Amino acid sequence: MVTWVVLSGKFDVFHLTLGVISCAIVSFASGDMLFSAKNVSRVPGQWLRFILYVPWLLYQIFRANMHVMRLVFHPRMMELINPQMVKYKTRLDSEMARFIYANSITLTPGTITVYVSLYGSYTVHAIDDLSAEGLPGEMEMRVAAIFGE
Amino acid sequence: MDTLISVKPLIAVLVSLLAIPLIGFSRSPNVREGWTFLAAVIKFALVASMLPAVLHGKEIICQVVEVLPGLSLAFRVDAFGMLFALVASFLWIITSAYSIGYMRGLDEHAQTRYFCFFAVSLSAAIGVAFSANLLTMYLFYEMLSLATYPLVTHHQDEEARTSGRKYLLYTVGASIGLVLPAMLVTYHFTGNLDFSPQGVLAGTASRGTVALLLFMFVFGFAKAAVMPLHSWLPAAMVAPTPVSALLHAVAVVKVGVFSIVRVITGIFGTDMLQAFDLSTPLLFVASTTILVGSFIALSQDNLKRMLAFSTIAQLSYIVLGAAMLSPKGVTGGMVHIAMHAFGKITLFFCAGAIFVATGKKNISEMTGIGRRMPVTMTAFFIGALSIIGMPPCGGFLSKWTLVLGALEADQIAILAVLLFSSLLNAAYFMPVVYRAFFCPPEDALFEARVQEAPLFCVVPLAITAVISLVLLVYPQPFMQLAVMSAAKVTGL
Amino acid sequence: MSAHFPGLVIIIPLVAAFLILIGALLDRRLAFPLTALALLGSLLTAIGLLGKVIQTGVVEYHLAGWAPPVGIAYRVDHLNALVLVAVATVAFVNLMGTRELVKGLFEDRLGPFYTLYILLIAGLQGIVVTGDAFNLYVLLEIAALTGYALVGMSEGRAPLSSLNYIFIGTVGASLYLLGVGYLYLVTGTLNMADLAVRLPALYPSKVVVSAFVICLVGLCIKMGFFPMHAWLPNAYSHAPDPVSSLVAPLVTKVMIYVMIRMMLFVFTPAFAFDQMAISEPMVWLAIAAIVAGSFMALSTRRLKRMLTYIIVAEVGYMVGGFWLGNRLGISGAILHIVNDAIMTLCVFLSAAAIISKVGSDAIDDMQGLFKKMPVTMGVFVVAGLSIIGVPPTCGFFSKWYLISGAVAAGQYGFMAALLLSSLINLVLFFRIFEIAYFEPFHDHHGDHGHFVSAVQEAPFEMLVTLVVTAVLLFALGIYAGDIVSQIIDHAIPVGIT
Amino acid sequence: MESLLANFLAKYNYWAYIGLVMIGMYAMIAKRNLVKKIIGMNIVQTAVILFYVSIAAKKGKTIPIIAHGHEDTGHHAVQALDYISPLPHVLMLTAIVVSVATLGVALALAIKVYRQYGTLEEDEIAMRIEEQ
Amino acid sequence: MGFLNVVVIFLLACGLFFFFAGAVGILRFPDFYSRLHPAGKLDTMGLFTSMIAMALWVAHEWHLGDILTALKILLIVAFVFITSPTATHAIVDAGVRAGLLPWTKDSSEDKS
Amino acid sequence: MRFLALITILMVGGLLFYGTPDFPAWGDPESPASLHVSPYYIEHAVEDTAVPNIVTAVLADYRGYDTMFETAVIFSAGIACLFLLRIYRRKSTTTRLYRHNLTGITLRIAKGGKLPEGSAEFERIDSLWVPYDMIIKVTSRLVVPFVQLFALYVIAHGHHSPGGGFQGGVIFGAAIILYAISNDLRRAFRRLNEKAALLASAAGVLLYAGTGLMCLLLGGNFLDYSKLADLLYTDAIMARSHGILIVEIGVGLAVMAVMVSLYYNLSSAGRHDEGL
Amino acid sequence: MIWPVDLIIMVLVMICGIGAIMVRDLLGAGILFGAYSFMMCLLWAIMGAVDVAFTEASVGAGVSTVFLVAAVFRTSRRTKD
Amino acid sequence: MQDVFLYSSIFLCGVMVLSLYRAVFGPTVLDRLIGVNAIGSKTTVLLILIGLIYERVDMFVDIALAYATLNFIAVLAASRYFQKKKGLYDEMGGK
Repeated sequence: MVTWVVLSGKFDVFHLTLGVISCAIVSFASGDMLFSAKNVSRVPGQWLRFILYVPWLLYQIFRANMHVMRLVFHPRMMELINPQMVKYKTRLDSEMARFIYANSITLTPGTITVYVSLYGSYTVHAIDDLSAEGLPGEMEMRVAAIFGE
Repeated sequence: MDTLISVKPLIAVLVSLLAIPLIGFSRSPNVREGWTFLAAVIKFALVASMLPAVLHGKEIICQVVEVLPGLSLAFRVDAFGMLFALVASFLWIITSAYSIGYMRGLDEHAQTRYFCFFAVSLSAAIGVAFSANLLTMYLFYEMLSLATYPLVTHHQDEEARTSGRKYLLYTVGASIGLVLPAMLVTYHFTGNLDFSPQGVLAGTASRGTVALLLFMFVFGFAKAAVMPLHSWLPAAMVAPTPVSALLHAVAVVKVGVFSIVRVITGIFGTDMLQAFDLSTPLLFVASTTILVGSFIALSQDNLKRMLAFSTIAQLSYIVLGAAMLSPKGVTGGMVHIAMHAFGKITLFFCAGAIFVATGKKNISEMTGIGRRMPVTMTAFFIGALSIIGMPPCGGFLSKWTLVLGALEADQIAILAVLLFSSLLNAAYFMPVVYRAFFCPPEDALFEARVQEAPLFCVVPLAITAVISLVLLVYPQPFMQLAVMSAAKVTGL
Repeated sequence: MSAHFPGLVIIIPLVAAFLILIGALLDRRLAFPLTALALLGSLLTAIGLLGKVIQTGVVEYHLAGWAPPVGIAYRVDHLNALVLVAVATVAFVNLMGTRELVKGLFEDRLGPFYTLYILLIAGLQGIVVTGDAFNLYVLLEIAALTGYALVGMSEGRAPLSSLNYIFIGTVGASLYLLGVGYLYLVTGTLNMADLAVRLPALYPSKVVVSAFVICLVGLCIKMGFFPMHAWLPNAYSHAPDPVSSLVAPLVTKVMIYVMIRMMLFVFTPAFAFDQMAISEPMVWLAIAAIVAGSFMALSTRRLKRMLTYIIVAEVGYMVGGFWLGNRLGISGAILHIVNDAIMTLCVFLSAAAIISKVGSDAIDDMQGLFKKMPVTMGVFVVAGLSIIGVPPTCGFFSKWYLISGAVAAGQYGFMAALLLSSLINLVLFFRIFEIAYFEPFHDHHGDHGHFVSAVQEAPFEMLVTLVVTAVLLFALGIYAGDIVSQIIDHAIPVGIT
Repeated sequence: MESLLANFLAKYNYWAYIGLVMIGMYAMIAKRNLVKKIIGMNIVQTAVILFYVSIAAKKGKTIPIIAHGHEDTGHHAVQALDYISPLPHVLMLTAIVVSVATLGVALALAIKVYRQYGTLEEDEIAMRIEEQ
Repeated sequence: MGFLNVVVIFLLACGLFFFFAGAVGILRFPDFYSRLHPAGKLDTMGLFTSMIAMALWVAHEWHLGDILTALKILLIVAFVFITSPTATHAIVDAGVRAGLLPWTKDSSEDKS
Repeated sequence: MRFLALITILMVGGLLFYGTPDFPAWGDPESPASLHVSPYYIEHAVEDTAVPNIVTAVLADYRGYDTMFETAVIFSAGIACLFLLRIYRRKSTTTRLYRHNLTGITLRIAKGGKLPEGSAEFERIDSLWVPYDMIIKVTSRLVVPFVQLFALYVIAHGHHSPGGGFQGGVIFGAAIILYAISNDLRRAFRRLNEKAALLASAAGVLLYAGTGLMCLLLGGNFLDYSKLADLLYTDAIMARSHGILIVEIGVGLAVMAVMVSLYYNLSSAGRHDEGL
Repeated sequence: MIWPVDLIIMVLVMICGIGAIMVRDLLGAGILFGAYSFMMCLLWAIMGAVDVAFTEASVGAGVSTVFLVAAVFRTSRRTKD
Repeated sequence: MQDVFLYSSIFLCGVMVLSLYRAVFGPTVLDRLIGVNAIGSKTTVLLILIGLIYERVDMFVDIALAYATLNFIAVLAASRYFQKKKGLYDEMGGK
């Protein structure tokens, strides 16, 4: 609903009614996707913690970008980089947590999640040694913290 | 000139068409042939019922529907058309009878189809006879071509196929390729296509155009078998004999020449042709056809082929007559339609009767046949005399008129052609008669049982032969009609 | 209600299309009656419209209530009322005739089939009535799309030909759209009547000239005119039979109608005939089309393929007749649109009947058919005669006008081409008749190994429709004079002599 | 020369669309792969759309949605010259829809062809047809 | 508003620079996997910064409508933050499935 | 072939080139195209229909008839695709593949066979092997509802901002396609099966045409929405505006359904079992 | 009406178009065609045709690319030219 | 400020050219995919920039959002291809 208002930018009755109807349609059609029934109760807390996580993530992303940018403009780039695949296991459990973690990895320094197996083993492609070393790292903890795991 | 408005011509045309479903759905052959007869008789009666009016100089008009601006599907019965219709419808009766004998005698297949298309052809022939304008005539002309196709190819074998092909290609091809454009050009010049006694084209086109048109019309009506376009006719002799008889002695070829004469008189007008001096080439073509056709006939062994070439030659007499542009000539040509029809149909009937009785087709195999089939061969003799133009028969009359016409038109060459061709006619007919009657039969040629053909075959040919004879002394309706129309078209 | 006829004639089939789909989802058997009902309604409306036009002249209909240059308007005059009736008739007759065939071919997809069928008709009828150049494009596309789908729905080479049809058809439509765009660029309007008013001032402009050429080329591609005809034989001959008997009579004819409409009522005759001076080359192209179509038809031994080549030639007739630029020629072209639609319908329907029974469309496989299917073959003969142009049938009369037009315009080449093609048609059809007539019937058909001893007459309803079309051929022929004087004469602008 | 250049610059949109039409047509004629042809077809269609949109364009004018933003003080008279002409846009919406519809049908047919012949190359299909 | 202008321009420039770097990276990196790094990260970042800049610019007058527009821009950013890594992941996963070998120093030395 | 192509395109290019010099300069506000009809639209759209987005107003009202056929075009494309490709035969594969989500073991089960115990942890997969990709699935779970909402917004706000039924419908359809891509076709069928899609597409266009018919029944011309005023309890102008909205909804519904149906058919080549 | 951008995008469009028909791989062609549509969308946005741009963004860039990929998936990627 | 946006967009276009190089000449299909994806994200920004230039951003935001969505879907579909059909070169005879 909030999203609707943001999108619409109109506050007369007519459009709000339309908005309500639309939201009803969407939640009827695909509400089950957004909220899996299991853990509705814990959602608000998670959201809060997630918002706190975001600035840190942004910082990480910024660092990552600086890092990659250095590589990009480095005249002897070929010597610096050393692409490799790293595999390791996480202890994250829920799908959402794994998802956020995976995406965060992709966004952060020199690493891309290649594959997340069924039982939480991550395959990550790292651009150079530095990125590869720092992998399981701090991020996992923080993501775990969000979901209270 | 009085005109009468009546639907009789239309009915006369349609009656045989209407009979088709009856014929087609008849269960037993007898019923079928009964319908055929009935239709034929009604048709003849209708045609004949219009005769008195026509003889009184009236015209009967029936306009059906206007299909193009200034052009309608219309019928008009005048003397010339009457003449032709009379011949055709009368002969249909006789031929029907003959067909029954012939077809049953040979146990032909698909007789229902045969009778159906026969009826259609007759409708078309009468339609041509009564048509009031070129368009209507063209319509029925095409209809006739197509309706006779199944008749020509009745045997459905390879030979029939090739000759059917040839037949269609010549007749329809020429009519589409030559008549249609000629008709259109005429229409373009005149704005209508009605036949009128003095022609409609006069004063609208230049000499070259007229010559071209004339050429297109004369050759376009390929049914008339004018020389370069004649070869379909012998080929079409593969048809059953009644077909050859009626259609190739009467309906089809006569429709061709009828159309030519109609066009020459009704569209071009004799005056104009005279003025442009276009009759000479026409005469030349016709004479050539006569002579060449006769010469070829001389060399034929197959009886029907010989008759076919004879027909080619004889048809050109009619064209010749019309092309002389003199009253007598035209009259002679017109009368020749009737005379030749009776004569030639007799000959064809005889050929068919011989075939039914003996299975022979070639002249060389007919030695002594006259003794076995006296009636048939006597009729053949009469028919031959008529064609040659010997006195006791009607043919003499028409040929005589033609000769008079030639004299009238000061065409000595034509006279020579006429006489010479008569000689040729005699030269190819007489041996047949001679061989039939005077040569002793070779036993090997015939089985002992050979007798006259079935009654249904013999009676018609006897009738026609008798009529051929009678026509000399009493040529009345035909002669009078011909004279009337000739007078009208030549303006004398 | 009659005020809404121009709208209804399209809306009935259109709405019915969706109802048919829904109905077919419920019960497959509903599809056919619904379609028949809708097409019947459309046909009646079309006839009513024609009557109205004859009585009162041009009928205008403003969709959404906006007057023409702003909104879209339908403008029904004599020309399109006539073509409309022809389209509706063909559609309805074909629908009735092919029920069994369709059932056999598309048993599991009757709903979609009839939906597409009726959408195609709606599109074509829309093309005919619309008075808006762009609306025409949309309708063109709807007709084309459904046509592609219907044509492609068959095994064998059909999908490939249909794909080629899509390519070429799309190029044609795009070119047409471009032409309209050019016109819009210089006039600012899309309404045909408005365009006709605003264009004359702009005739010297090169834009108009190129718009003219582009439109013409696009339409020529769509109608399968001679150098651009390559798609047509493939698409039509490989299409399923009930479809080719629908598409072949209608699509090219409607395109020719569009050409006539564009040339006469958007670019006025003064521009099209006088200023552009392309009459001569167009007529020569038409001659080439006629000759080429006829000879290609001679060279094939397959029935449907032969018929499609004949269509190529017939397109040449109509285009050539139109570009003769005189009254007779144009009347002939318009008359031939109607006649050829019925003729082609008749001939394709009987071909469909034959093929469905014989199981092959090779001409050589048609031995003995006169015996086995007398009625069908009879109708086929009538249709053939009409195509050849034998008098009482309608084909003769349009040919008559065309040739008269050619004579009047002094285009003797065109006349010769017409006659030549008539002769070739004669040969073509009699070749078939000969085989069907002379050769004895075989139980086995050549190498197909298809056991067809059960060859017999087509289903009853098909026979009825066949006979009806055959009768129509005669009726059209006999009333050709009336049609011309009552309708076509009013359809042609007065300026043309 | 000068004017030619000026002319060129004033109408480069039109040149571009001509170029695209040519590219698309080339693909449709010269390429033997069916999907390539389909792409070429779509390029032609987009080129036409480009042409129409170019017609509508007006230099320095705003988009055809009437501004009723925050600072509006009631309805002020709408000046036609201030807005880009909307009509071609409407037409082109339709044209885009048509092109996607055509694309869908064409692809469906291509799949059908592939199902039949196992290839999308025209010459290979021709070979398959020959073989049959 | 001079200050805001400067901030916006600065952010925009940063964003553009990120984009530029991303593009160069895509061009320069030796293999598919390493190319994904700049593509996935630098583009996202560039988008982020420039969007922020534009959102700021749009919202500088504090009208409700403008703020909503700015929020919408941020919504795009959020959306991209969800989808971009996913897209990157999808591509890289596709690469692995397709059997594309990652470039390593060793392999390049072998070749050269 | 190539040579021919070159010649053809040169001819076409030359043809197009020929007219171009007489074009008004690009972007010229004074070009005739901008002076005749379109000013009317610009100046009267708001007063006539109360729709500020002129394009929408023209699209759905002034030239609403075009749009109806545009919808019909897309509808017929959907039907055409279905008609061409759909294979109604039962699938011939006798085995089904299942994957155990925890171990990644793939089971092949013959037709009629049963799953082992604890089948909740098994997931049916396509015969072409698909990796287990949690990331994409989660993303789609997050994104799909959002996109759908966005699509509805686009439809509803076609009056004020760019967009409208068509775009919204496509986006909605794209959302479902996204779902189908990230999961598999069977799951998408559970959301929107084939028949429902067909029904929706027909219903959508019918909504459009039905609105037009309603206007006709109420005494106006076809599609003349102002006649709906009584039905909607508004004046004629707002009735036009609302009429446009109704129509847009119809378009959106139809387009959505058709897009989805097209995707189903194309990606599974008509078999409707396994997709992309 | 930003003509320099317009010009550049126009060039890009051309490149994309040529690329899409030149690539010897149908999937690549499909992807490039998607890029082509992106560019087109941009072009129209530049010319002020927002609705058209919107439609093209949703149809050309999104759905038709998906369709192309789906079709290529169901057929073959191979192409000789 | 308009100028700034204008030059930014020109610059962005320039950057797109670079990405396009990868898209057109990328050795493998996936490289093209990367290129196109990169172009997509730049285009999103560019759309909003255009909106700023027109001073009608609110109109362009929707487009940008739709654009981002559909770009994502397209990329996903294309990469899905590889997940289903293993092997990059399996059908590309010779290469």
